[in-house]
Amino acid sequence: MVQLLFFYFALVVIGLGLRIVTCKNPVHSVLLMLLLFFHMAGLYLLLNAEFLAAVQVIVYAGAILVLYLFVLFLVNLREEIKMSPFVQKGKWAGLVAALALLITFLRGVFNFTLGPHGQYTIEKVQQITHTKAMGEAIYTTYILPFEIAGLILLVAVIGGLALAKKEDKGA
Amino acid sequence: MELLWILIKIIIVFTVVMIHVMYATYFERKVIGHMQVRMGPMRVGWHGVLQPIADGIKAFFKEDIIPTAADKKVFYAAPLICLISALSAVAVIPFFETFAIANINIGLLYIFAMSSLASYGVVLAGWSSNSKYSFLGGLRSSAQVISYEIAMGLSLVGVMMLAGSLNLSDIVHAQMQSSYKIYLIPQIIGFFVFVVAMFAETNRTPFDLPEAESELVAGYCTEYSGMRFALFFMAEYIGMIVMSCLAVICFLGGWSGPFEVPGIPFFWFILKAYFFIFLYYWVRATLPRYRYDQLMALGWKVLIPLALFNILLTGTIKSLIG
Amino acid sequence: MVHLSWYLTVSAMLFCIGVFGFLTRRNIIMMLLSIELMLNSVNLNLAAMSHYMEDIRGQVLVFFIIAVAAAEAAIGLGIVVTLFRNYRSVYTEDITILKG
Amino acid sequence: MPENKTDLKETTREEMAYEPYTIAMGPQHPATHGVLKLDLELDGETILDCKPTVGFLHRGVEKLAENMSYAQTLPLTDRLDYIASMANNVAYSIAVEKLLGIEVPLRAKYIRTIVMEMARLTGHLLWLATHALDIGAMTVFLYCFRERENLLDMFEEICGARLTTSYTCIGGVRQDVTGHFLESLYSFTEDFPSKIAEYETLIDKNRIWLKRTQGVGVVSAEDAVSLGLTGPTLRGSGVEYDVRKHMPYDAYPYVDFEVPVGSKGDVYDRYRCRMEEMHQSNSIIRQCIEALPKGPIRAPDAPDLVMPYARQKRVVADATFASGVIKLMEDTEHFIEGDVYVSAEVPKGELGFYFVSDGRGVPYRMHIRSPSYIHIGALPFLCKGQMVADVIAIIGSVDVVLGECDR
Amino acid sequence: MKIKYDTKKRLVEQIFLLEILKGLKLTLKRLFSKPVTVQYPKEKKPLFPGFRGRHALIRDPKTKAAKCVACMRCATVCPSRCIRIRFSKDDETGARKLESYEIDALRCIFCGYCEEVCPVNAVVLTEEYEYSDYTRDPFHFDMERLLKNWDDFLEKKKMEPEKYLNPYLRPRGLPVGELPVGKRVEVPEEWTMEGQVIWKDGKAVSAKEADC
Amino acid sequence: MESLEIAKKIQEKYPDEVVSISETRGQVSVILTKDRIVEILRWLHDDPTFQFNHLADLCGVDYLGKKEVRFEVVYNLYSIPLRHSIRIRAQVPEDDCSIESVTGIWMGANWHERECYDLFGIEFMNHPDLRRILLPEGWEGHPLRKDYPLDGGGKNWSGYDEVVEKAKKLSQYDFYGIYQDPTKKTGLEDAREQD
Repeated sequence: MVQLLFFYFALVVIGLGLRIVTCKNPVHSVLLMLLLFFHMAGLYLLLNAEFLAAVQVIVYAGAILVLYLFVLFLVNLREEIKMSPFVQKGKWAGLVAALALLITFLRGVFNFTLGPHGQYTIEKVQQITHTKAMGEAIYTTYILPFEIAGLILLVAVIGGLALAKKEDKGA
Repeated sequence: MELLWILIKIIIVFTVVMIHVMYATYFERKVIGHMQVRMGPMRVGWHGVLQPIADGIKAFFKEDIIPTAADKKVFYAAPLICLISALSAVAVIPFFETFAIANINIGLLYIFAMSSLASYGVVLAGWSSNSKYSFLGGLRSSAQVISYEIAMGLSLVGVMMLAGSLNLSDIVHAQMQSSYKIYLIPQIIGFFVFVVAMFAETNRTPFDLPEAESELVAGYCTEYSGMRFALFFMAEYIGMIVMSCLAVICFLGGWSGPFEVPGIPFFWFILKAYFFIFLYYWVRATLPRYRYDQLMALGWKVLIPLALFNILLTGTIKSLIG
Repeated sequence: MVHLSWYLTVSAMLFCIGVFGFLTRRNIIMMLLSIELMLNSVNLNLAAMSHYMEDIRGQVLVFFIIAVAAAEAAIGLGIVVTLFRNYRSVYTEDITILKG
Repeated sequence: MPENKTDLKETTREEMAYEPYTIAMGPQHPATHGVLKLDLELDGETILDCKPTVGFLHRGVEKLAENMSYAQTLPLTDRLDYIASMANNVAYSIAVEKLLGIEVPLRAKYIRTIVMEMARLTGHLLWLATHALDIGAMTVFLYCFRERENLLDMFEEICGARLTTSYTCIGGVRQDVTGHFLESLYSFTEDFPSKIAEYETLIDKNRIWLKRTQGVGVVSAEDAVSLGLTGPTLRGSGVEYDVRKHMPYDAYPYVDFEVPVGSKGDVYDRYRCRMEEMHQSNSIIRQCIEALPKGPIRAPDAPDLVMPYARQKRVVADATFASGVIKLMEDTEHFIEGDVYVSAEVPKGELGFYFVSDGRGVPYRMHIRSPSYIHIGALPFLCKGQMVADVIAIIGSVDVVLGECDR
Repeated sequence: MKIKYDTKKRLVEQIFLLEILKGLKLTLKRLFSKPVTVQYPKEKKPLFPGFRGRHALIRDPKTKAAKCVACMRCATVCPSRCIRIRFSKDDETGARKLESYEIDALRCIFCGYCEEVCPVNAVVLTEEYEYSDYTRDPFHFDMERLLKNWDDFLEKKKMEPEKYLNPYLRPRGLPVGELPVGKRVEVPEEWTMEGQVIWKDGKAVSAKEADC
Repeated sequence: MESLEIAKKIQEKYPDEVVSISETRGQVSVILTKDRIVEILRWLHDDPTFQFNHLADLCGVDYLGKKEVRFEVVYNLYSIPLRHSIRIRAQVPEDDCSIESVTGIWMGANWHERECYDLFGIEFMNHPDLRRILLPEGWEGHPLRKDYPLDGGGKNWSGYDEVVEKAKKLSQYDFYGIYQDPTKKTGLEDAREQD
């Protein structure tokens, strides 16, 4: 059952990924991306990471992707559909590079050995709920990275504002 | 066996929700009608009680017009996204003690996730219709939903802090054990922010800018007709019901009440939810509509600071008392 | 039982798809979207590892990556909007200001 | 979607040139109050430019009038501002009376003032209704219609039609008022201030209403006069110009009323002006009813309805069917050569009629100075720099009727 | 008169949304008040006499034919030129005989001039307003149709033709002497110039009563 | 100030421009030649003794066969602060059918002049946007001229013909599939093919 689900999610994720990068219409790409994020969330659920699944949907699907849609609507899109979506020369080179990278990765994957086990066993996570487990880790061990992440977000907000702000005519 | 039970629950909830959606439209027209010293629907059946059925049949058999310049795939998908995301949020709502389709640990987050998805349907509907009015409506809606989602999420953080859980049933239980029995009293600021954000999330008056009929004709659903339009309509009403239920669960103590009503465990829940749905109609009959920039200003400059203040207050009090 | 390497394979393939997209698409927005794809594959990788190692650290990292991805999207798209405002284009071949 | 081959061709950069986002608001749009078309040029939601297009309802009333007798044109004035047709009737009649030099009996003057103010109430009620609906306050719409219906019923009682009244005639009114009419109107005026209070409860101090109206569509007093704005739209900017006070006609010299003026000239001021005007109209109606004198309702020298087209002998009593009194006379005192411009204060503003007569019973040229036409012409000035939602509020606040605009 | 208004809110009003609550109170109150609307096809508002509706030619009770004498005044005065009359002339007496009388109701603007100028009360606008149809033909009223309209109207009103007084057949408030003979029908006193109403002590009374 | 007094003053200052002064029922018109019309009107607008700040009305009149100069443009002026009025009538001959625009003095003259141009064909020079306004673009003739045929000259407006043509074309399609004629295409299919 779990295997079946995994294969379903995995295949759909790969298929959607391929379709996203080859899709002509960026809006369709974004839509497929949305679907992909759902399947990613499904994979997270298989990994017992329900909090991550929820965050994936809320943050990625609910916020980041909408931002993409927004920007896509801002730029002139109807014309884009009529053109080739790829750069004129580098299409095949890109494919070769990606394939080479894939082969390297796969070699690594099959030679991979797992490190020492930690303290959060599946039973424990299920018992205290994943949210709580994450929370405990974030707010104790990883409090500094958490603060830094917050700072990065703040910087991003300010930076985004500064970038997108229109110049005043007077200034 | 368990799967079968879940299936039965799904069917029951789906039917009940759909009937509620049908009659929510009817009661909206009746309530607003009487508030405006008129009668509302009167023709089909006694005082128009069969009106929703007639409307449904009409919408079903109406010609489905698709603009030639529309992006057809997206045009088809948009109302479905709206409806499905709204419907799936119903799944985690505990209507009474032991009854929820899925009693999951991250119920609250799940509802947020689903309600944030609804904006996709609206944005894509606006874009794919290839109509300028639809497009503006779609853009407005997405900006609005995203902004108010933050306010709504923050307003519920206080509840999460008090209850210590994201599970909706647990939140109700925690409320029953708290000193005031409901979180309305300790979380009055949060409740206020939540109610305002609730109106904005469901695109209802005074925040109905995406479909502001006097400005954008019908906003994102200008080009939709027949069944597809009805799907948007249904999604909107399901969204209203879900938000009302969420308000009941998080602030008004869910299914608990001053006394037990034997045989009807969901009596109090339904009663409180109906109050919120009535509030939707009541406000619609009373208030004018905000302007787009004012709406955003309200969300970012008033509601979010208020919600943050609420979190601070709750945290302080909680750490002081216990 | 789902083996760890299956997750890793999926993640690797997704990453390579992202690389391919990043290298070949003309549209800067699509390039950014490819980066999101790559980040997602990394997330999957981390979450899977963390799960199989019975540790929570990887998933905490995923959480941070999502936060950073949000920041990246905000900044990246802000740059795209500014570019579009100045050049009326979002295509890599049009934006050659560094080439002179 | 099958993709067409021709679509695949490479598009050059030039073809993708930037064009501003334009929206055609109208001619079929819920908030343009008729067949007005506004081409809006947008930057986001901010209006860069606004180009009104009118003429969809052009019926050539001016040309028609050149080929009809003065009396025959009167029903056409119903169709100008069809929301307050009584006011148009009165305005047309006083203009023709000025041209023909006819003095109207006092009772007719009072009756005309009553119906004119009733028309102002119907006009302002409909304006408030639609203005509030545009801004989203749906309930005010129906409350306003509740009162407007009462007024229309009274119109029906005195002239047999609710909208296309044609009540006045040249030299007076077509028939007398009844006691029932006076009583129902008087009791209406007693209730009406409480009804206004009811509308104000819903919107007047409402924060959303204030946000939507204050500081929106501001026009300074100088600009407003230069733009030719009249009526409450002008008075909202603080210019005290009211034809009823400046060039009094009918019974307005005999009644006591005030002209409310605003100060800032924004949508809210115009709204307040009209609300105050409703109170004033209400009081004028009461004064007129109380002071209604007895007497004839038509001037004795008023021209017959079947008026000759050329300067001819005027027939006072029909030669064939009257009791034998036959009065024929050469009509030179009425039909003179010359031109007059007479205006009246209708709900929308100053409705003027310019007549050129060549001495026949038919106007040589009639020009209608319709307030809505000028107000729509001022829309680009008002809308620039505002937002899409404000355009709706501004159109509502200048109060236009396209039947009057296009004539 | 400068309008004075105060839209600044005190802090209490600002926080507790007092003005919004007042509005909500009003709508809630209206929820329980009686609707003012009329359920149209089921109930109908009574019309005031003199409503300008469907056209009719009055059938003379004696001759059973139209009263029209073909004087052409209505056709002359009609602003939309929707009346067409044809008549023949008796060579000996010079009397006109009506051949046909047609009204194009789709052109008509219902100003009521025709009935006002008619010297013999022949043409009238009745209080009938529900006569819509799917085609144009039924709106081209010929003489038979117009006479039938009158019969229908009488049947609906259940009234003797003599008793029915359309105010436009005899405009209120005009001196009898100025009217043609055919219009000098008997009317309630309030409708005559002598009995015209004025306002006195909060009531509409006839001028005659007010004098004494 | 009395209208007649104002007219006299205009005549004093511009004796060559004033053709005549006429009075009807107490309303005074000053008939001018068109050459210095903007100058005179600006003087009337700006001068503190006149202050004609309200352009009540602007329209054209066609005196075909009645007067020597065929057209007149009529300005009805009113002073809101001083409460007096005057009517200025500028003569526009047929062979030189143009006059200076007054939009620089009163912004509201814009649409008045467009209407006058539309219905009389009088050109207003220096007008910011002189287009037809009440009639559609491409209308032939100027309807308020006295020589404009009342029946339209037996010719339809080209836009009307277009609409009729389109309706005829659409009527050959079987939109709703009610005729069940397999040889007939539906309008939608045809439209798609054309795209």
